[in-house]
Amino acid sequence: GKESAVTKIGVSIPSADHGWTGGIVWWAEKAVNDVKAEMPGRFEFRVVTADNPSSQVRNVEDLLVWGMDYLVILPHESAPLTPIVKEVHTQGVRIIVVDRGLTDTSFGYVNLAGDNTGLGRLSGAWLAKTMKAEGLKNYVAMGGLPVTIDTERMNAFFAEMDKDPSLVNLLGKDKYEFADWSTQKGLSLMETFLQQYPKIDAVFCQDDDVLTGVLQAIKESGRKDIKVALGGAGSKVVYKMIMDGNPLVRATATYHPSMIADGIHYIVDVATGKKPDDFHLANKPTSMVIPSVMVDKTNVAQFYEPDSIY
Amino acid sequence: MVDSLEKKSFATALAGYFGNFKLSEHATGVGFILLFLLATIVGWPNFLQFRNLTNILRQISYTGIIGLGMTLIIISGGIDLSVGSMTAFTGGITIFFLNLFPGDSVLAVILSSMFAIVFGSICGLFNGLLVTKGRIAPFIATLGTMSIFRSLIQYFSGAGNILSNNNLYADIGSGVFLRIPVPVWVFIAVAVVLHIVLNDTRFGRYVCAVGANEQVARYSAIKVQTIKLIPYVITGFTAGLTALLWSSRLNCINPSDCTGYELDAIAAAVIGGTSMSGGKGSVMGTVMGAVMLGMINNMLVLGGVSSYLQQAARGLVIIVAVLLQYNNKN
Amino acid sequence: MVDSLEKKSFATALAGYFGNFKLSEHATGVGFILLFLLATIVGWPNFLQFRNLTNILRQISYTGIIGLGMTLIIISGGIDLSVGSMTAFTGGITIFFLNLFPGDSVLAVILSSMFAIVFGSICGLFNGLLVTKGRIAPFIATLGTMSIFRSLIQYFSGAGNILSNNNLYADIGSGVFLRIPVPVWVFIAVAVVLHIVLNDTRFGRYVCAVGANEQVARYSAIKVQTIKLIPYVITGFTAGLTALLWSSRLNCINPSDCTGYELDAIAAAVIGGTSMSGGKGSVMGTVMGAVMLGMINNMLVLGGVSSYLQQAARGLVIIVAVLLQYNNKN
Amino acid sequence: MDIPKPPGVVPSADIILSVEGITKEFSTVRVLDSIDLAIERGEVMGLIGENGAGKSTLIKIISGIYQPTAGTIRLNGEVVRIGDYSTAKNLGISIVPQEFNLINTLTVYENIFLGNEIRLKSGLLDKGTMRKQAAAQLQELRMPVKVDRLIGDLSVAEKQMVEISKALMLHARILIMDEPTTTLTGHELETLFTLMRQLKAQGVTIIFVSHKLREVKTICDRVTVLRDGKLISVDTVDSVDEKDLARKMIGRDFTQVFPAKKYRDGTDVVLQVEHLEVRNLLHDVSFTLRRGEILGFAGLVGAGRTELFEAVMGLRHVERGSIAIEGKAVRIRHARDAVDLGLAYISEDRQGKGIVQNFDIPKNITLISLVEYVKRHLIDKQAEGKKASHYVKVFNIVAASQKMALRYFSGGNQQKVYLARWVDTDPKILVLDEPTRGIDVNAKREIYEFIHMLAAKGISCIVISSEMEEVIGLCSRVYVMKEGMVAGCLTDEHINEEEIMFHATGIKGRKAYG
Ligand SMILES: Nc1ncnc2c1ncn2[C@@H]1O[C@H](COP(=O)(O)OP(=O)(O)OP(=O)(O)O)[C@@H](O)[C@H]1O
Ligand SMILES: Nc1ncnc2c1ncn2[C@@H]1O[C@H](COP(=O)(O)OP(=O)(O)OP(=O)(O)O)[C@@H](O)[C@H]1O
Ligand SMILES: [Mg+2]
Ligand SMILES: [Mg+2]
Repeated sequence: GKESAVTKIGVSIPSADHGWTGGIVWWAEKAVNDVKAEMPGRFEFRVVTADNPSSQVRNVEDLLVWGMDYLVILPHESAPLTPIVKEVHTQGVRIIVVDRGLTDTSFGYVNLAGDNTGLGRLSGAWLAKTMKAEGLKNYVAMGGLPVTIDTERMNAFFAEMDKDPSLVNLLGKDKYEFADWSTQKGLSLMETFLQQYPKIDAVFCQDDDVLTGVLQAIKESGRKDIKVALGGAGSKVVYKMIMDGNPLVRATATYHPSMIADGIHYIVDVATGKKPDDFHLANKPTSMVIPSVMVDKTNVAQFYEPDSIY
Repeated sequence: MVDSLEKKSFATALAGYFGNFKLSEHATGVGFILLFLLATIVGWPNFLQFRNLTNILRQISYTGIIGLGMTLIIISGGIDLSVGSMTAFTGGITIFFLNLFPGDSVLAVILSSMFAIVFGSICGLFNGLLVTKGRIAPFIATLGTMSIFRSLIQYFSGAGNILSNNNLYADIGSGVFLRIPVPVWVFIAVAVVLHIVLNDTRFGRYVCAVGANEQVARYSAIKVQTIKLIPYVITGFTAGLTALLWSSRLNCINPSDCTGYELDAIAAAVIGGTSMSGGKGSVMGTVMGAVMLGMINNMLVLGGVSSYLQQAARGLVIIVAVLLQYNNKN
Repeated sequence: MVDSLEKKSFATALAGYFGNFKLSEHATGVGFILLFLLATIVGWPNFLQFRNLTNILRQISYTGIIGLGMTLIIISGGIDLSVGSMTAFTGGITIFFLNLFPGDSVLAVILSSMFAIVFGSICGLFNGLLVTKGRIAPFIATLGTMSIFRSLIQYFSGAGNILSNNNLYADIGSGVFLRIPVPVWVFIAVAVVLHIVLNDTRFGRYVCAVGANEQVARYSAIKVQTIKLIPYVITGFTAGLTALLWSSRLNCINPSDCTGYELDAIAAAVIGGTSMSGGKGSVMGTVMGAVMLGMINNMLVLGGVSSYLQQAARGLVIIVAVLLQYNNKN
Repeated sequence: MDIPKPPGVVPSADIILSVEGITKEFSTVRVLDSIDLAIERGEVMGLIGENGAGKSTLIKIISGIYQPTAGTIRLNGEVVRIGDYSTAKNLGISIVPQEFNLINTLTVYENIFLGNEIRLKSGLLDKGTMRKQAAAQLQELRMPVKVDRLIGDLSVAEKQMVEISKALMLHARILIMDEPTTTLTGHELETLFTLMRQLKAQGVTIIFVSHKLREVKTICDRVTVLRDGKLISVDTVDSVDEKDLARKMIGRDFTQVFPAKKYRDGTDVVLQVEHLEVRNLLHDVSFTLRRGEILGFAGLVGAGRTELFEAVMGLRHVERGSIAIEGKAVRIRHARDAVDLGLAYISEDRQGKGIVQNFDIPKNITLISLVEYVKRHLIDKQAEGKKASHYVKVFNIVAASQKMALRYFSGGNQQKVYLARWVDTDPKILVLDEPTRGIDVNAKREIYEFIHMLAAKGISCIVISSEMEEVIGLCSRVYVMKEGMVAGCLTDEHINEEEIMFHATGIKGRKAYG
């Protein structure tokens, strides 16, 4: 890296447009504050948020001008950010890419990947098993927004569900509605589903924020036929429900926003020499997957953190 | 030839029944009825269920209430892009306020309800002052406050959920009265009040005059700036109401809630016949516009339209609905 | 007293230099200079680097180019909310088209570039026809097509990235000529052309006339519908250009790209002094408006504003910039 | 070509334009009833009739703005279909419309050439040539307006001249002028007439609409009278006098326009304005108004009379000066304050500052006095409607329905509605700025009588008028303004054209500020 008294670390993340990205912002700020408190004056940080891929490209360019030595980035989308990250790499900046990988894998960076397929697979496997065990048959599914990671999750989910032909997706094979990762959309979709289908046994809505809306719709309808509601990502609220033995909410597959903090701590370790920085010179990324974990009553205590905002 | 004559006499006969009924003056109503029929067919048999209809009404009541205020702003010649952020902001701050009181206090719920409305109105006032005193184009002023409100509530909440500690609060938003959800009652009440305000009060008349021709209004001794200011306050008031209804329904607010409300609110008004260039519009039209938007969404899900194409279908139906309206007018 | 007199005479002297220079007519310029100074201070020393300045220019060129077309639409009394979706749609379809050709063919790149522009123009034409032939309020028509374009490209791509197989294509968008990135050159070229179109052609004159008063324009034998149509086509053209520049820069398109472009494009125009009620505006103002938006963003990153409050700061700076402008006007 | 002979027309004449059986209905209301009219090449044809008689409608049909319900138009003997204004333009017809058709955000020369731009070989606009030609045209009309000024900043008279220049720029064969002279006086009128004569000499045919019968007598060759949408007569001007024309217009005998002056020598001052200053527009203006008096304000176009009363009404920023009403000093910061003090000001700019185009009659009339119609916070629409009917009767407002938006009303009827709005505020002091603009002779007399009636009730009226005879015939005292100052105050026998002109042009009276 460049020789300077303070090390400059740029953090580029999406802005808080739903609960999970809100968590990303919170964990990024938290990690930055922790590091600052631990090693005052050693690092200078810039945490910048972007509400779409193009403005994130902008932000990375600006960070480069600012003179960052390290970049931690959680890309909005992989492809649009790849060229600029590659350019940053040629300028000698060490890079950690969190969550989504890049489309170009011919240069050296650390990829701390979230496990989208894992989330879908674990959710599907758990739901299929649970439904079978309880003799349940009909389910409905919701996705997030039509973007790549959502498609990965849903495909993996249906791959598991389709293994058992006795389970019926009420919307039709592999079909789902987009809930936009928004509570309100989840609520109104669930209201419509409840209207449309007189008997629903289970709901998969892929996200714990959406789950809040789904549960509200079920509660207000007074219907008792729904036995399982499965979200995803692992929000504090849902952990609490699992701990408290909510009959509907019994599990969630993690995809936790704290991964951005992991990324920041990783780069700090690299900067302080605790971890090697030779990944930079490699001609392919060093990949580390943060595996998705199925959290249920048995292990929820390990994951629940009351101070977290997500 | 004969055909058209017959049609005419039939129309005349109908017109006789309805007194001075003119199709052209009820274009929105005609669009509404056609859409209702379409939704009934596409969503058969679920669409017509009482529960489904009240669901739709509740779903649209949040943006609908705001749309009512927005109608006044648009008639006065302005626009407010900040309503979504303002609602989330107000809702969040209201829950903070609510949580200042310990336990499940009724007083706290009452005070917080009032707080939400007042706080929303103040946000609206802020927009209004930027537009009137600051003389900033409404589009830009409220584009700015849209970012500001959103950003502030994210800052205060640390971008996380803001949970209420008061379980009674939830009774407001999820309440049902005479089988109709509370938000729907509020929507109806606000619509009736604002309909009267627009059509039967001095203020309403002045809003139309200012929107139609500011100069004429000024020369007619109307306090133009005040008249332009108040619709923003009213819209803030409606945003406060929505914030109250929405935050209390889930008993929490996420700072990213209510994004895109502005587009739905404006769309409802414009579909309902309010002209974007100001000077004319109707509150009841906005009610119909909002319900039409709700029906479209409901119909697409019930009809099982591919989820990728739902947006496209939605856009198409909006365009066709408005197209039908216009062609009725001519 | 003496002070103000001295100031006055200095101002007069300056005015002498600049001929008929009137501060009030250069409000946008003044806002621009103030913002530039602020950015220089906040972003010291990085802001003034050549690389940073060209970065800003490249960053804003995408929405800036569209903003230039949007300026014409707004002057003509319309609005186009669909430009972001249209850009993503055009970009995606262009890459599909590009991939029809095997290998790294130059011909393919040339044909695809033309395709992008033509395709964008056709999308714009579609909007224009809805507004002129369909007589749908521009806000609603383009709100509809916003959904439609976005939905279609999501459908065609299955919500995944659309990657180009042609490596030469990337040379367009990431190219640099005389140390200035290609998109910036395009931005400048389009700005100059549209500036001339607006100020020195009959069409430009008519656009202003139609936007100011449609009726008068009609009584002056102006083909109002045609004049209202063409700005949409031009904006489609600019969206096609941006689609070309953006998709070729990354050599791929994601169907969720370019969201929110409409707000940036409109904001650039309005900050640059174009009136939302139509009839007046300037292309060069939009250029300044776009650069101002870029500077604000850049300044916030370089200045290290809290990530929660960046949006608020952005909103605030926009408001203050416009406020300054207005107060200069009076 | 075999030209069927329109009734009442000399067949031998060289007919350039003829309309046959033109009928126009709006929804079910018949506005024009089979009009047959033939116009000769190179003549000036006057077109007169009461407000709402259908003059503008006929003209709009000829220039393609409206389509007739029935009937045909022949140009040089051939049937033409004039689908829109650009067709009319291509056929060599141009129009000076009754309501201004100018773009406020464009400059004078841009408006003059709107739709008719001159271009360079490159296709770009030739601004230099257009500026030059526009300036020349305005020069010919003796109107010293800079071609780069924005239309929005011009006074109505200046706008009128721009409007005329715009029509002249088309070098049309048929020039239609719908009440072009309502805002013009004295020498402007003279230059316009000179110009019209020149055009006529060049073979241009002119249709001229006016309510000023003397003008019609002066400039026209023949005159057509419309009443209630029907063609009443076509005469050569020599064969009729003003009285005949008035009788034909209103369908009964018509004697005298001005009611007898009733002088009052009340000393009771209701309004006193002293040393009023408005930047760049008014300098040290002082005047007094007595109870029940009809006070005139005369002056040339641009003398600042409009600005003076806009300032008094709180519509302009006053830098210095004092206003006292009934002896009490008052501060008027907003038009509302003025209204509350019993002031009323009827603007000369009906379109821009007067009526709300998409409001109906009741809404327009009660716009200022609305508070009177509020019962328990709600508007009593019945009372509104009743009051509107009252004014429709008093001012004889011609309209198919009270519920029709004002944009569909004839110009004169719009003016009457506007007048009614201010009368309804029950003012103590009524300022009328060009009150009879576009009003027919009969209605004019009614308005004058109305003003007298108000004065008799003790209401003080101020009449600003560019029509010399109006000021002379109506007022007991007349202030003459010149370049933002009061040049003098005339009383009794001094109120005559000569004295007014002397003061207005600076031959007599106070000349410069200082
Ligand atoms: N578009 C319209 N819709 C309905 N009625 C109309 C329309 N245009 C004109 N009228 C009616 O036609 C009648 C004739 O109007 P017109 O403007 O031709 O009168 P005019 O003779 O020019 O009167 P003035 O001297 O007041 O200008 C009026 O009663 C008017 O209300
Ligand atoms: N907003 C403005 N900016 C610049 N000049 C103006 C503005 N308004 C009016 N003027 C000018 O002020 C002068 C006075 O105009 P005004 O209309 O008051 O005169 P007037 O005595 O009422 O004449 P008339 O009514 O006969 O036209 C005119 O030259 C006019 O162009
Ligand atoms: Mg007329
Ligand atoms: Mg005047």
